Formats: sequence, C-alpha cells, structure tokens
Amino acid sequence: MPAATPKPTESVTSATVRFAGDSGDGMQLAGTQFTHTSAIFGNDVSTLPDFPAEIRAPAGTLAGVSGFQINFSSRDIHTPGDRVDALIAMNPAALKSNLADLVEGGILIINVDEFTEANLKRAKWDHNPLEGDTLHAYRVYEVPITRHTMEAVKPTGLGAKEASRCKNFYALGMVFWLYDRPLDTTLGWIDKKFSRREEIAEANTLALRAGYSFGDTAEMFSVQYAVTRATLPAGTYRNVTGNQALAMGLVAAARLSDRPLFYGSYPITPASDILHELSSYKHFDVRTFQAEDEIAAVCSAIGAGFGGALAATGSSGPGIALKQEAIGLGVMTELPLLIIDVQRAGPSTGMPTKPEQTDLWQVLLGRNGECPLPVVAAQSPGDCFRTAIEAARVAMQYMTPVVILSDGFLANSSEPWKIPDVDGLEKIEIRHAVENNNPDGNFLPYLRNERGSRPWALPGTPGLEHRIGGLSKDDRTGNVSYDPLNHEKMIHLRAGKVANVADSVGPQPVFGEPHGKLLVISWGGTYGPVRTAVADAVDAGKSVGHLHLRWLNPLPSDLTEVLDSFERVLICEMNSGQLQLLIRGRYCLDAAGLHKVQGRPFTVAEVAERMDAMLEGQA
Amino acid sequence: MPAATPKPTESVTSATVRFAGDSGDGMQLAGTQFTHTSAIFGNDVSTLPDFPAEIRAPAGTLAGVSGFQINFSSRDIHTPGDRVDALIAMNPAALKSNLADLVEGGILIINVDEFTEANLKRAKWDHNPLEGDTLHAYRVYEVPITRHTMEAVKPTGLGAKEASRCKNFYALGMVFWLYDRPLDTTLGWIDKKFSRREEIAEANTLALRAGYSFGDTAEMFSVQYAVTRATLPAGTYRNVTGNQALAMGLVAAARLSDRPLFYGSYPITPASDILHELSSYKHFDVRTFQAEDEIAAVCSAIGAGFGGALAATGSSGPGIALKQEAIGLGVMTELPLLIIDVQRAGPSTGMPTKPEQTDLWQVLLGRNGECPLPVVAAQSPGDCFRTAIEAARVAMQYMTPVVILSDGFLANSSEPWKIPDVDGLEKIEIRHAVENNNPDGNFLPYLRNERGSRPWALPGTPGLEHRIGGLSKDDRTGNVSYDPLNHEKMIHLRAGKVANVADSVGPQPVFGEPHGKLLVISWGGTYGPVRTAVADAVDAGKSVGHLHLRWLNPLPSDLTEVLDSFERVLICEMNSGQLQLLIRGRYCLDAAGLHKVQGRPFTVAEVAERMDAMLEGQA
Amino acid sequence: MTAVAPTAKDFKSDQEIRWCPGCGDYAILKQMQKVMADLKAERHNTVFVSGIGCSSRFPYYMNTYGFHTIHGRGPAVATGLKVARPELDVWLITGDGDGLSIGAGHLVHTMRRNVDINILLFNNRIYGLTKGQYSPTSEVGKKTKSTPMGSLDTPINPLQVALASEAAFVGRCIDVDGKHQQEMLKRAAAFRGTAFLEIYQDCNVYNHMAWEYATDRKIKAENIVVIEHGQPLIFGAERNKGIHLDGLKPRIVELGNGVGVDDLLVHDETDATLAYLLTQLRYPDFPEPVGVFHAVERPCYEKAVAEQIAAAREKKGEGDLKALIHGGDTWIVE
Amino acid sequence: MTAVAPTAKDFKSDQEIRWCPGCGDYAILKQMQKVMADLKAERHNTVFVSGIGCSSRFPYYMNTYGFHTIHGRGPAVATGLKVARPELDVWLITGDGDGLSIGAGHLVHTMRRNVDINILLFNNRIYGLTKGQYSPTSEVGKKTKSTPMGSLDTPINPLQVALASEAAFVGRCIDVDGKHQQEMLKRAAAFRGTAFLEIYQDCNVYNHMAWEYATDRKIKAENIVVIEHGQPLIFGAERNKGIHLDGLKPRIVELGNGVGVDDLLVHDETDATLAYLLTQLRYPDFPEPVGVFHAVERPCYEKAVAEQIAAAREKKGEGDLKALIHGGDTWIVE
Ligand SMILES: Cc1ncc(C[n+]2csc(CCOP(=O)(O)OP(=O)(O)O)c2C)c(N)n1
Ligand SMILES: Cc1ncc(C[n+]2csc(CCOP(=O)(O)OP(=O)(O)O)c2C)c(N)n1
Ligand code: SF4
Ligand code: SF4
Ligand SMILES: [Mg+2]
Ligand SMILES: [Mg+2]
Repeated sequence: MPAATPKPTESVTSATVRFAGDSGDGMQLAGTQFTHTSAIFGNDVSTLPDFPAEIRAPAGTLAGVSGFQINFSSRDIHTPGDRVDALIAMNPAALKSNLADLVEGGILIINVDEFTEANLKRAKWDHNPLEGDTLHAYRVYEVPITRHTMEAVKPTGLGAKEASRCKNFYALGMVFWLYDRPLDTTLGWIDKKFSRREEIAEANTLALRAGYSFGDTAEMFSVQYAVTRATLPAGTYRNVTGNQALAMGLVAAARLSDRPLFYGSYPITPASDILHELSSYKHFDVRTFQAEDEIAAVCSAIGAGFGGALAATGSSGPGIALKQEAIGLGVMTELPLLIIDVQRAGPSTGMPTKPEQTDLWQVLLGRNGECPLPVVAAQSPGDCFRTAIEAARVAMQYMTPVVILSDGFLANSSEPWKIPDVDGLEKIEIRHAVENNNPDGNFLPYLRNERGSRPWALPGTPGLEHRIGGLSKDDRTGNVSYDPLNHEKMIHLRAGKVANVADSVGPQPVFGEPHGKLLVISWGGTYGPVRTAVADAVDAGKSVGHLHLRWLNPLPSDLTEVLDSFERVLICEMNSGQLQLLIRGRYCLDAAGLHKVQGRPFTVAEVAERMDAMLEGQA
Repeated sequence: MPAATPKPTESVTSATVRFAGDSGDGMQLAGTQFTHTSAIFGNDVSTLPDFPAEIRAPAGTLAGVSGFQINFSSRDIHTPGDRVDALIAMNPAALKSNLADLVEGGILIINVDEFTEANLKRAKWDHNPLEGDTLHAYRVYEVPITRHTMEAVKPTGLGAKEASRCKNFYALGMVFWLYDRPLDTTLGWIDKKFSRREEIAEANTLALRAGYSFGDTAEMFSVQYAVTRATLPAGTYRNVTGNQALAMGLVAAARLSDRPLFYGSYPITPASDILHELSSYKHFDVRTFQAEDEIAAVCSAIGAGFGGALAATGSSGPGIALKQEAIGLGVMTELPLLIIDVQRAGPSTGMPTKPEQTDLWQVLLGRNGECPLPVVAAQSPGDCFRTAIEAARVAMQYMTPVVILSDGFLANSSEPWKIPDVDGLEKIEIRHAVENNNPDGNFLPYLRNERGSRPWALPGTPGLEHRIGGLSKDDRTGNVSYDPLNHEKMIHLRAGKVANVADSVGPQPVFGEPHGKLLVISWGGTYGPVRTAVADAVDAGKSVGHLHLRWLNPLPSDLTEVLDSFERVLICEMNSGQLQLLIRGRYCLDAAGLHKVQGRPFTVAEVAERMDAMLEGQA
Repeated sequence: MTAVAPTAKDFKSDQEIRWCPGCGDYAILKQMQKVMADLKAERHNTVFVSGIGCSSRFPYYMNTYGFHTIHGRGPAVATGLKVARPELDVWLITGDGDGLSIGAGHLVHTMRRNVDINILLFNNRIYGLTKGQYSPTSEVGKKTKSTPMGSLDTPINPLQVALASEAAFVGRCIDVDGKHQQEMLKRAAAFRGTAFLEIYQDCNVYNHMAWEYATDRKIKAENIVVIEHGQPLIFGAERNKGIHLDGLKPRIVELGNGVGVDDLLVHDETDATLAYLLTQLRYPDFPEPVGVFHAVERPCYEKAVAEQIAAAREKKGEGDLKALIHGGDTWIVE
Repeated sequence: MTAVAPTAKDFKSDQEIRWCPGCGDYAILKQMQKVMADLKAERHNTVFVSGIGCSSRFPYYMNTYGFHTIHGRGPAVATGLKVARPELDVWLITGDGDGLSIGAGHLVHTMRRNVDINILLFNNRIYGLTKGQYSPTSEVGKKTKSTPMGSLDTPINPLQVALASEAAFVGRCIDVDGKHQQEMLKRAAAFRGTAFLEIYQDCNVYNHMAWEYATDRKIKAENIVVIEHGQPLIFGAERNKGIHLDGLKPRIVELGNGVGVDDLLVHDETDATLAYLLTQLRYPDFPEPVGVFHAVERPCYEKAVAEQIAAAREKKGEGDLKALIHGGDTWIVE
C-alpha cells in the first residue's frame, strides 16, 4: 500500500449517505453504525431504512435490495434527506434501484467484484453499467470491496463465506474515512457484540480498519468531507425508532398512571415491532397478548380496559379496518382504549412495507353510527414517546378510545432523541369510582363529571355492580334505552366529550411567520419535510408559516384564527387530500393540497416547490 | 243495537292513522290491510311499521308495543305523516307510548277492556288515564273491543284465546267505517289466507263486520271522513317494502345482465329480510349463501364475482364495518360487487330496529388506503328496485364494488309502487374477455377500456389465465409491483374510473325553483319529508328548490352550477352532518345542515320550520 | 360485603327481563342465580360477559358486573378482562350462532389457551334474536327463513369443537333439568381453566321442541344418558340399557341375559379419545350423554402470564423506567 | 386446449419466485406442478385461491387462474367461487396462521359444508411472512419475537380441528417427501368434497428444522408411520414396530416375540373415532401418522345448492321476472 498522503478536507453543513446492497449484505447494520457514530459525534441525524417486502428474496435480485440512508448535519434536521450525496452500491441490483436518487456529481462507491454476468442478469441490467456512459454524471469509485475484505481478514483464518460477510464493515470504514468520523464507537460495538466469537470481532475490526485505510491511502478519493457538530439542546441522547419510542411511551404512561399495561395485538407489518418490544418489558408488568386476529386483539384490550388496565391495541390499515366494529363498542361503553395505527400503503394489502397517511379518514370516520373519538398523530420517531403518553392521558381522563397514528416510515426510521427526564413527566391522575354516586338508588355508571366523562368503576368494587354494552344507553343509569331523544342526547354528550379534549390539548403554535401569505399545514410524519422547507423559506425571507397538527380530532380551538391569519393555506399529506377535505368542510376554506401517494415521504424540494408556486400565485 | 242513523261525511285530503297494541295483537296485520284497501281504493299511501326490538317482550309492557302507521291521501304523498289523526290504542302500554304523536283534537279509540290495574302497572301508568284529564285534548272513544269481538265471533264456537285474537279485525272494521273504506279487499284476503281454517276465516270476517257496524250504528262517532282517490300515474300498482323491492331489483339486474345472482350474507336486523326474500327465488337461479359471518359473506361474494356471477352482500352498520377490509380487496382487484347497507341507529349495536343515515362516512371513507367506490342511496321503498339495477349496471360496467344505501325505515315501510314494464327495462350489456388482449405476450388483466374499466375475464376461459390479489399491482399486467410511481398512478386510475361513473348517472334535476333563495338537499330516505316540505313551500310561493342526491359518489357533474343557483343551501340528514361535511369540503360552500339522530325520520314540519327560518334569515 | 349469606334473589338485577314467555333462557337464569347463592359468590367479584343474541342478554339480569359486548367477540373480551384481573370470576354467555358461527375462531383459541373462565353455550339450534335463521347446530334440511328448501350444511357438534380446541373441561346439560344443571354449573365454577358447557335450550318461538327427545318426561330417559366419572353408561326408564364398546364402535345393549354392568363402557373424564367418542353418540341412534365429558387440569393462561411477569421481575428486577428509556447507546450533548 | 399432454413446466407462471432459498414451499410447488401435469389438469379450469402469508404466494407461481386474497379469508372466497362455478377445480392454499388463527372460523365452516375444494395447509409452526411470531401450531414454550419467554398457548392440531368440523377428507404429508406428497395431492384431487391436507413445511429462516424428526433421513422412519386403508400400522427403519390398541389407548409394540401383524391396529379411513385417535399420536411419544386419516363421501355443498335450484325450477318453473314483480296484491290506476 502506498503511504497515506494528507487529503484536503471540505466542510459541508450536511450530507446524505446511502448504503445499498443485497439483503444478506448487512446494509442495515452498516447504516445503523454510521448513524450511531454520527449522532455520538454530535451531528443531528435522520435515517431511512428501506428493506425488501420479502423475507429473503433471491440473492442479487432487485426484490432483494436493502438500503439504509442517513442524513447528518451540523444543523437541525427533520428528514433523512431528499437525495443522496454518496451512494454505496454493493451489487448491480443495488446500483440499479438506487441510482436515481443520487445527486448529479454525487459520490458513487461500487463493489466491482459483484458485477459479474450472472449478477447483472439477476438485476435486469441489459448492459454492464460500469462500461459506457451510464454513470458519467457521477464521481464513480470502483472498489473491489469483496476481494479487499477477504484479504484483510485473512489473518483470522475465517472461511470464505464468513470472511466475505465482513464486507459491510469494509464499506463502512471507507465511508467513515470519507466523512472524517472516528472509528471508536463502532469498534466498541464490535467488541461487545462479538465478545463470544473473537475471530468474528477480529475480522470485522480488520475489515473496518482496512476500509478506513483504503480511503486514507488510496489515490482514489481526492477530498474528505467534514460535517461539524450541531448545536443541539443539551441533554442525554439516544437513537430511537418510532416503534421503540411508542412502546416505551406506553410503558411510561402505564407507570405515570400506575396501571398495568395490557397490549392485545396481532402481528402485521409495520406494527409488529411494538408487540415485540413490549413483550420484552414483562418486568414492567406489561401483559402482551398475541391474539388470534385483530378483532380479538381489540376486544381483549376492551376487556382489559373494563378491568382497569391501561389497554392498547396496535395494527396497520387492514387490521384497523377489522377492529372498527369493536372500536364502536369502546365508544359506546366509554372505556379508555388506545388504538395504534401504523399506517402503510393501501388500499387492501397494498405495499405493506411502505408508508402512507391514507388511514386518516378510516380512523376518524370509518365506523357505523355517529362514533367520534380523539385522534393524535406522532410527528417523528422520538415524538412517538410523548404521543403515547398524551393519548393515554386523554383516554383515561375522558374515558374514550383514542387513536394514535404513526406510519411505516416513523415506525422504522430513527432519529437522535433527547431522553426526557423521567421525574419531570407529569403523573396521570386516575380516580376510580369507589362509592355509589347516587344517593337515590343504584350506582350511575353514566353520570358525567365536568369533562363530560363517566366514572371508571372497576369490577371488584363492592356496591358499584353495573352492566354495560353496545346497545343505546340511558343517560346516567346506562340502562338499555330506545328513547329517541335520549339517543340523540347521548350522541351529543359523547361528541361533546370528545370536543372537550381540545381543552387538554391547547392551542397549536405556528412556526415561522404568525401571519402572512401562506400557511403550510402538516400532520404526522410529514412534519419533517414541511418544517425543513418552511424553515428554509423563512430564512429566505418568505412570508410563510407552518402549522403542524398533532391532534386531528379535536382540532385546536384556535384554528379558525390561525387560518384567518394567512392569505392562503396549503395542506401537505401522503394521501389524496384527507385532512384537506376535513379542514375545507369544517372551516369552509379553500385550502390547497399537496399530495403524494407513492409509499414514500415527501422530499423537502417537493414541498418547497409547491410553496414557491403558491407564493408566486401560480398554483 | 239501535238502527243505523246516516252520519255526515267530512272530506279531507289526507289522514294519518296508527294502530297500536301489544306485539301479540296483530297490529302489523291490521295496518297492512288498511294500507292495501286504501291503495286499491286509489289513495296514495305511505306507511311506517314500528315493532319492538325484542322478539316477544312480555305482554302489556312498553317494550312490547307494536305500531303501524298509514298516511293516505288524495294527493301525492311521500311520508307516513308527521302526526297521527286517529290512534287506535289496544292497551295501556300502546296508549302511553303513542299518545304524544296524536294531534290535538285527534281521534283516540281505546280498547277499554284492557285497562285493568295489572295492565296499567305493566305500562307504568301511575294513574288510569281514562280517569282525570290526561286525554282531555282528544276526541276519545272508549270501546270494549275485546268484549265486542268475543261476542261477535261466538257463532264460530272458537275458544276464548282464539276468539280474542280477532280483535284486530274488529278495530280495523271500525276504522274502515270511520274513513269510509270498502271491506271487500280484506274480506277477500281473509278467505284466501284462511282457506284451510274456515272457522278462523269466519271469525275474522264476523269481527271485521262487527267493528264496521259498530261505527255505523253506535252513537259514538258523529262524523265519517272521506279521502277521495288520488290522481296517480296510470299503471299497475302493488305495495312493496324496501327490502322486497331491493331483492326483486337484484333478481331483475341478474336477468338483465344474464348472470346468476349470488347473495352472500349473515343475518342482521334490518337487512335479514333481503336474504329471506332471495332465498325463495331459487327458480331464478339465485344462489343465497348464509355465511358464518359478515367477512365470509362479503368474501364469498368476491369469489362469486371473480367467477362471473352478479355478486352481492348485504348487512347493516356493524356488519358493514366488518366487511371493510374485504371491500378494499374488491376495490384493488376491481371486481364487480354490490354491498347493501341497510342503515340502523348506532354507534355500536345502538338501536337495531331504528333507522339512521349515519353510515355515509363509513361506506365512503371507512377503509384503509385510498379506496374510493361508487355509492348510491335509495330514496323510497319502491325506489330500491331501480337502485339495485342501477348499482348492478355500474358495478359490472365499471368493474368496481358499489355500495347501495338503504335504511331501516325504507326497508320495512311500504308504499304503492308502480310496477315497471319488464320488457322496457334496459339490458345490462356484459362482455367477458374471451381473447388475449396483448399481441406481445400474456393477457393483460388491467388493460383499461374507455370507461377506465378492466376486462372481466372468467376462470374457465382458455388462454386468459391470470392471477389477482390485494397487493399493489402493475398497470396493465396486474403483476405485483412496489414501484412508487406505478402505485400512485394506479390510485389515480381507480379514482378516475369511479369519477367516470358520473357519466352514467347524468345530471340531477332540481324540483321546484331552479334558482332562488334556498336549495334543500336530501339523500336516501329523507327524500319524502323534504320533497313534501318543499312542495308545500313552492305551492305557497316560496323561493325554494329541492335537490335529491341519489348518487353520493360520484356527485353529479353539474352540482357546482346547481349550488351556485341558490343563495343558501340546507342539507337534511338523519345524522350529525355527514353529507354536509363532504359538500362543504368539496365545494367550499357554507351549506347549513338540519340533523336528526333519533332513530326516526324527519317530520315534514321539522323540515318546513327550518326552511322558513332560513328563508326569513333567522338561521 | 354482606355478612349474611346471599340468596338467589340477591343475584337478580332490577332490569325487566325481555325474553319471550316460555323461553328456556329463564330456567338457566334461575339456576345460575341459585348456584351463585349456593356458592356464596361475591357479586362484586363476579363478571358476566356475553356476545349478541337472545342468550347474550343474560348479563343484564344478573346483579353482578356485566358486559354485553358484540356478536361473537365475548371470548376475547373475557380473555382480556381475565388477564388484566385474574382474581375476578368471569363467566361467558354465548349462543350457538354467537359462539359457533361468527365467534367460532375466538372460542377455539380461548379454549386452547385455557383461560380460567366458564363458557356457557346456550344451544337452541337457531338464531333467536334475528328471528329464526338456521344456526351452525341446526340439523341438515332445516327449513328456516333463510333456508326455505332446507339447510345444506352438516351441523357442528359444539363438544367436538371444544375437544379439538384442547378444552380442559367439556360438559353438557339441559335447560329444564335444573338439578343436573346446577351440578354442572358448580363443576364448571370449581374448575380451574376454561370450562366449556353446552346447554340444550329451547327457543320457544323459532325452534320449539328442538330438544323434545331430551326433555319430554315420557321419552327422555331413553334418549339421554347421564355420564359420571368411573361409572358405567346406563340409561333407560328402567335403567336396563347401557353402552358397550366393540373396539371403537359403541353399541346399545340391554342388561340381563348374560350382559352385565361389567360389559358396559365406564366413563373416564381424563380420556380425550373416549370423550370424543361420547360426543358422537347422537339421537336417534344413541342416547345423548349429559354430564362432564372431559376434565383435565392444565396450566391456566392468565396464571402463566402472571408467572412470566414474576419471573421477569425476579430476573431483571422491577422495571426501571429511567433505565428503559436510557437503554441502548446514549450520548450527551452539552 | 392443447392437444399435447401438459408437462410440469406448463404449470409454471412467469413470475419470479420470492420465497427464501431453502424454503419448504419450493418443494410443494414442484410436486403440485408435477401432479397437475400427471392429472392432465386444464390450466384454464383450475383456480388457486390463497390468503396471506409466505405460503399464500403460491398462486402467483402457478400458471392457472389465481386469487391471492386477504389474511384468513381464502376459504370464503373459494366457497363463493365454487358455488358460482361448480365446474372449476378450486384449490385453497393456506398457512398455519392464515388458516388456523385469523381464518379458523372460515376453515371450520367450509369443511362442515363440504364444499368441493382442496385445502392445503402449509404448517411451518410459525408466522413466516411477518418475520417469526409463534403460530397456533407452535409448541408450548416457543421462544419467538413476540414470546421472548416462551409461548403459553397449547397448540392446535389441525387435523383434529378438521375432524371436529366434520371434514370428509383429512390427510397429512411432508414437504420433502415428494412421492408420498404426490399421492396425497392426487387423492385430494380425486376426492369429491372438501379435502383437507396438512403439509409439514420447513420455514428455513424462522423455524428451521421444526420437523426434523419427521424429515431427517436418519431418524424419520422411527418417527413417522405411513397409514393406509386396510393396512396395519407398521413403522421403524426395520419395519419392526407397530401400533397396538389397548382399549382406547394406543401403544407401541415390537414385532416378534409373539407379537404379530395381527395384533396391530388396522387403519380404516371411514372411522372418525379412529381418525381422531390417530391425530393424537404425536412425537416424541409416538410416530406421527402421515397419509389419509379419514375419507367418507357425503353430499357436496355446491352440488346441493344446484340441486335446490333445479328442484325449485322443476316445481315453480323457470323464474318469471314479470310474475315476480307483479306478485302480491296489485291494483290498476287508470
Ligand atoms: C356483527 C353482527 N352481525 C350480526 C348481528 C345480528 N345478530 C344478532 S344475534 C345473532 C344470532 C343469534 O343467534 P344465537 O347466537 O344462536 O343466539 P340466540 O338468539 O339464539 O340466543 C345475529 C346474527 C349482529 N348483532 N352483529
Ligand atoms: C388483516 C391482516 N392481519 C395481519 C396481517 C399480517 N400477516 C400476514 S401473513 C401473517 C401470518 C402468516 O403466517 P402463516 O399463515 O403461518 O403463513 P407463513 O408465512 O408461515 O407461510 C400475518 C399475521 C395481514 N396481512 N392482514
Ligand atoms: S326468540 Fe327464542 S331464544 Fe329468543 S327469547 Fe324468544 S324464545 Fe328465547
Ligand atoms: S420466511 Fe420461512 S416460510 Fe417464508 S419464504 Fe422464508 S423460509 Fe419460507
Ligand atoms: Mg341460538
Ligand atoms: Mg406459517
């Protein structure tokens, strides 16, 4: 190897890197390590994992490509990046399915060893892209990653198969060098992870260092990039995915309310991980129940809620559809219940691994009868934690099912999360009924308090025996009633109670300009790209504000004033305009919509472009 | 008995009569007979049966009261009448639960024989209403109906129990006399019905004639009422309930399209009768399938549709909620399917026997993913017939699931229906694919025609073998696809296809003023009271139009112009404003709403009052 | 609460009963209230859960806690409740439609899990509440509103389904046979694990006399055989008939003429194959067994859940929220 | 259509197969394509219906008509299709989760109706597609993503469920035993009525070797007994062991030393109790039977539907639309 020559370092505020290879190539691991290192280094980070729908698609095929994208920055960031600055393509299929996202002039590191005839065919290339001008727009680095890795790990004596498995660490090493990152976090991780298999630890270490050295010494790379530390709020941070944060949020809510957590669920992508996470928290008195189907899952939670647990159920679109009848029972019986919908692309089975926001109508309006319930949407992976707590508070204090919306993107991508101070979290005060509330006779299970909420009287409490069910019930006594006016009254009482939740939610602050030309509204996972685009616009002096709605029902009580403060309104959603219809209908306001229903998040550019068009009066 | 003295006859344009008694008292039968006679006599008629939720509630209780209301007129009518002109109360419970609907000064015929201590207690009267001034506002006729009946039927030698069963015919006879109706229709019916039990026929005949004579001869009634013939369009008429008409409409659609009818359903009030009706039409090659649940019901229909049948499934709110996931499969696979929702009061189990219009959101918006489908609502019992045919035509010609909305009121109430000319019904042209549509390779199951519809290629057709399913599919080939842009494109193609249905539906005519101060919009079963109220207003020279929307999706293409032609818009619905939200949202129009969620239809007066308030600018 | 022993009346709620006069449900309700009193059940610790159907109105009439849920889903609600609150005494009331049609899947899974609840399936071989369609237990050829030419589906045998679902306790009794029913309810109440009890119930309106052969005093002795653990299967008004086993084939034999009690099949509640065989004895070919077909104790689901939680706490210590959210790699920004 | 006899290749669709390398599903697919060719099946008259799961991708790979429906609902879709089109040859592919968890109710009811379809349940004792949660057939104590401390529910035996559902044909075979599997597929194909076949299938990724005892060449002869109608139950590498029945209790015996073939249990496909007993032979206590457990012909649902229609036409004449809508009392307005 030639001696290392010092290379020039170019400073950039942020960069987006994507590792792409076969599902067997360990790309998720490489990406996660890069994320950790960058986060610990002090950047703000946002990631986007992208794995195949199939468990193990045949090696080398397009269906089998697995990718992991990291956006890291010295500024506040909210998205994993629109386009990729550096792409690592471990085989022809990875190149084929990822190339379109690489910026012009971007860095393209290719593992040439895998560009065999057979692999090119598997990836459906009709020619070898390394020849000809397919890649002329990029800065291409052809590296024999497989061969280098094998050589590097030779000293460990590992077999060919295991040796070649280390090539993700080689690639990672190269990229560490390229972005001038320290190796120690990953080295530490390797030692810990493989403490029982030293030769593997050794091999991965060797590969990592070899990749790094290659960057350092080879003639190939002419420049190194530096992304300096971001100025993030002080605190302890960790990376967290949405599903992890949601699971921890549920545990926290159970603690804060001093209730056991019951989670009834049936596996479904991309919600299953919540069940998996929670099932390992048994020492928190978490009772997970893998039901026989989604209907049993929600019904078990309703039963647990009746019994006094903090009861939750989670699923994705098709499973939520199945739960709707039972959710109606929860609304009629006014029991606390959390329903988590990790949205995925539909309709029907759709694209199970891809995110969308197309379940808003379903959760708000998709039940028989007049059946309103509060709905809150998490805005980022870490935000899932506080969303779960907030939703639990509302469910128990207002005695109502509450829907928590997440999506496949929030669920699986991670961001550095400032760990909250546990002692600072507000308790959820729950007072179960223990005494008869009716001096004149039997306990009144539907006597309401100032919130409009009925008492949560638990079986096991002497003297409060009562019966509930899905038939229309008499005000106060809860007995079955077919009285027309009582029926209507109860519909209004339940709706009023849900509307009252707005008191707990409070007004929603506008980011950027408090009034002006354009208000951009987002909800759920569209927060990131919209916030970024609006921040850029505000920086550029444009008259734009951003309103992010966490609660979709009830809407903030000050929304009319906010809407009135802007000339125009744009609502960005990963659907065909579901919130848009509701806002237009409710406020009689000609709000425009930016829609994308492709099973992938907005890019910042897409939002910015539409904003600019509206500001310029062209749309 | 004293000799009959001729009584004066008062002419009225219309009258509303209600028979009310215990479920065992045969009130539905009395009501039906009165309806038939009035219809055959030549009145326009509208009815409202009202039976208890329980199969057989304990005799004499409020829960056991069964009622049947008939509005008959010498004019065009559309509702069973807001208030009752004459009430027949067969026992204290019937009096208690029906009295509020009797107009002041109305006729109140009471079977005094049943006003025993025990019965008064069962009906929760705290005093005997026959004493004191409870009934002072009405023209009360206390008749010992039970005793008279027993006496009248004595010649037949029937036992006490069977004899007293005839008292509904005695009551009917009285009311026939009161409204000057002929007895022959009912007499003929009795003869036919009880041809095998002569003594029963005889007894009922005696009771009927005795009741009639009592009216004629007793001193009690001082006046007889005459409601002359209406001028109805010429034709052959019959009475028909909504469920009957829907069942016949499905059979007709199957005939018109030359397809076998498959109906997969699970019993539920108030939709079960459609299953019952259809199961007796086997000689029409109707294949009914009572499934193990609603999910199996809709899935069996999807399978049958895939096989080439005209496939339908029917239920009510809770069952429709359960079907939503599978309906999404129907949308994704683009198969023809009819989904009938006979709406009932919700949420949850609610009030199963009572009507509402609270499932509009659910059927339009209540599925995971972007999942649009056409929705049509029947406006009257007889209209269910044509609605079924229209929906079937759209489903098969556009290859899409279609929802037919009815409600518990339309389903069970009847109206005279002008029987259409079978030979004049337009055929539903279906052309199944029989040849490969792709010169370059395999059959393309998702190649669309000018309607945007894909071919209906049936298993069994050589050379067209293909696979469908719920995963996102490639345009044209239908193969599984995870391509983001293809996914979005398919969403737009499916939505576009549904929008195209507007071409088949055509513009919607406005009744009354074509433009002016107030447009009243109705849908489904609210047609009757709204049309009546608007007709009255127009007669009174008010500037009002009525737009009745049969198709809720797509909305008529000329709706914008219609809405623009009026200063204000009022939308009347038996829910909290479901269509109102959609119209407001879609057209950005500040439409007002009149809402009633009591499990019972609007009265004409309720609509009129609100209209007047709006016309006077007070609302 | 009350020091005085409860009476059946204490278990009557204030709600008006809304079953048809003559409905078999009344008899069952009465026995249940009696049994509750006999067992000195605590009203506040007792919960009746049900689905939808005439039978499922049962909870409204018991002065305990109650939950009238939605069609077919009672088992799931009861499971959640029991897992959340193992100390409660949970009863599930269901019908042949509720439990075996729309709810069949839930019933199967509840039984295999062996959640400690008592399931009473009121079998009237008809859909009562929806006014008379055939049910999963209706005989082939049944003419109902939805099957005017007769139903086509072979009926399900609820007890076979229970056995195939690995139910730990499987029994059968009859609405009008109060004494035997009380015994069965008490056995079910005492059993730890899912106790599944089929109750023949007369729907007076839509399927009257469906169980006539088993309830009519004049003939029932010939058509019913009461099974008891360790006892031979003897039946008949004269108690002169019995069931003998030829290999795997049951046969009716008359006692006497060289045939003795020793030749008869002896019931063994622990033998699942025998239980299965007994479920196949059906009228009119055989007398139908009533009693406990099968009873074997095995771990209860909700207990095992609690044990795992205890074990996890043992091993990891009581969960520490701070530690949990600080898990994984963390770093500090200053 | 084609005059030439079809080959297995004719039944391969053009879709890329997306199962993990080494998945047992490949073997089943191959046998099916072979069997289709052997039976000279007509591609256009054959339909594969499935639910959701790895196994349920099967229809995409068969060059016939196919319908990949939604989770658990395949039986209902197949039923509707078969009732609408009795002349089609309908196969249903399902998994242990698809068919026995979310779809258990549908499976039960389809079997009791005896719709003439063939149901293949690929049992890998795990949820494959959702990446490894325990399934209704997973053994107690199974550690999976959702049960890190082990599962608690007693597994369901698919064949017991089938028998309790009155299934007319119940069989079992193994993914890697191609010859026997072909036989079973052919028996199922020939059977008129619902043919239920459980296939032991290896999930190479999440539950590899779950069936090792039944597939490992070195030991499988000891752990599997092939059952055939009229034949004694003999097994073992040396074929020196058999199953003997002590009353209702099966026992393993060694042949020789006075124990002969005549002492062994002889299989009888028509005896439901025997079939039930055989389903209870489970590893490691017994060798597990493979073959046809039970087969009795009874009327098929879709045929009976057609017969009722024919009878109605016979009686009432071909339906007359005009007469229908003119039914009831009519009157004329002029
Ligand atoms: C989702 C849903 N589907 C259908 C119904 C209508 N329904 C109520 S009870 C019932 C069947 C009742 O039969 P069974 O369980 O045998 O009870 P029974 O009335 O005979 O006691 C049906 C179909 C419903 N309430 N909910
Ligand atoms: C309504 C619904 N719930 C859940 C899922 C997620 N899901 C897909 S397949 C599956 C289980 C698959 O297990 P199995 O049937 O055993 O098939 P295998 O993958 O093992 O072949 C689940 C839970 C879904 N697709 N739809
Ligand atoms: S319909 Fe039948 S089951 Fe229902 S209450 Fe009446 S008699 Fe009882
Ligand atoms: S996950 Fe298991 S069952 Fe699914 S394809 Fe892979 S090996 Fe086969
Ligand atoms: Mg029943
Ligand atoms: Mg499986």
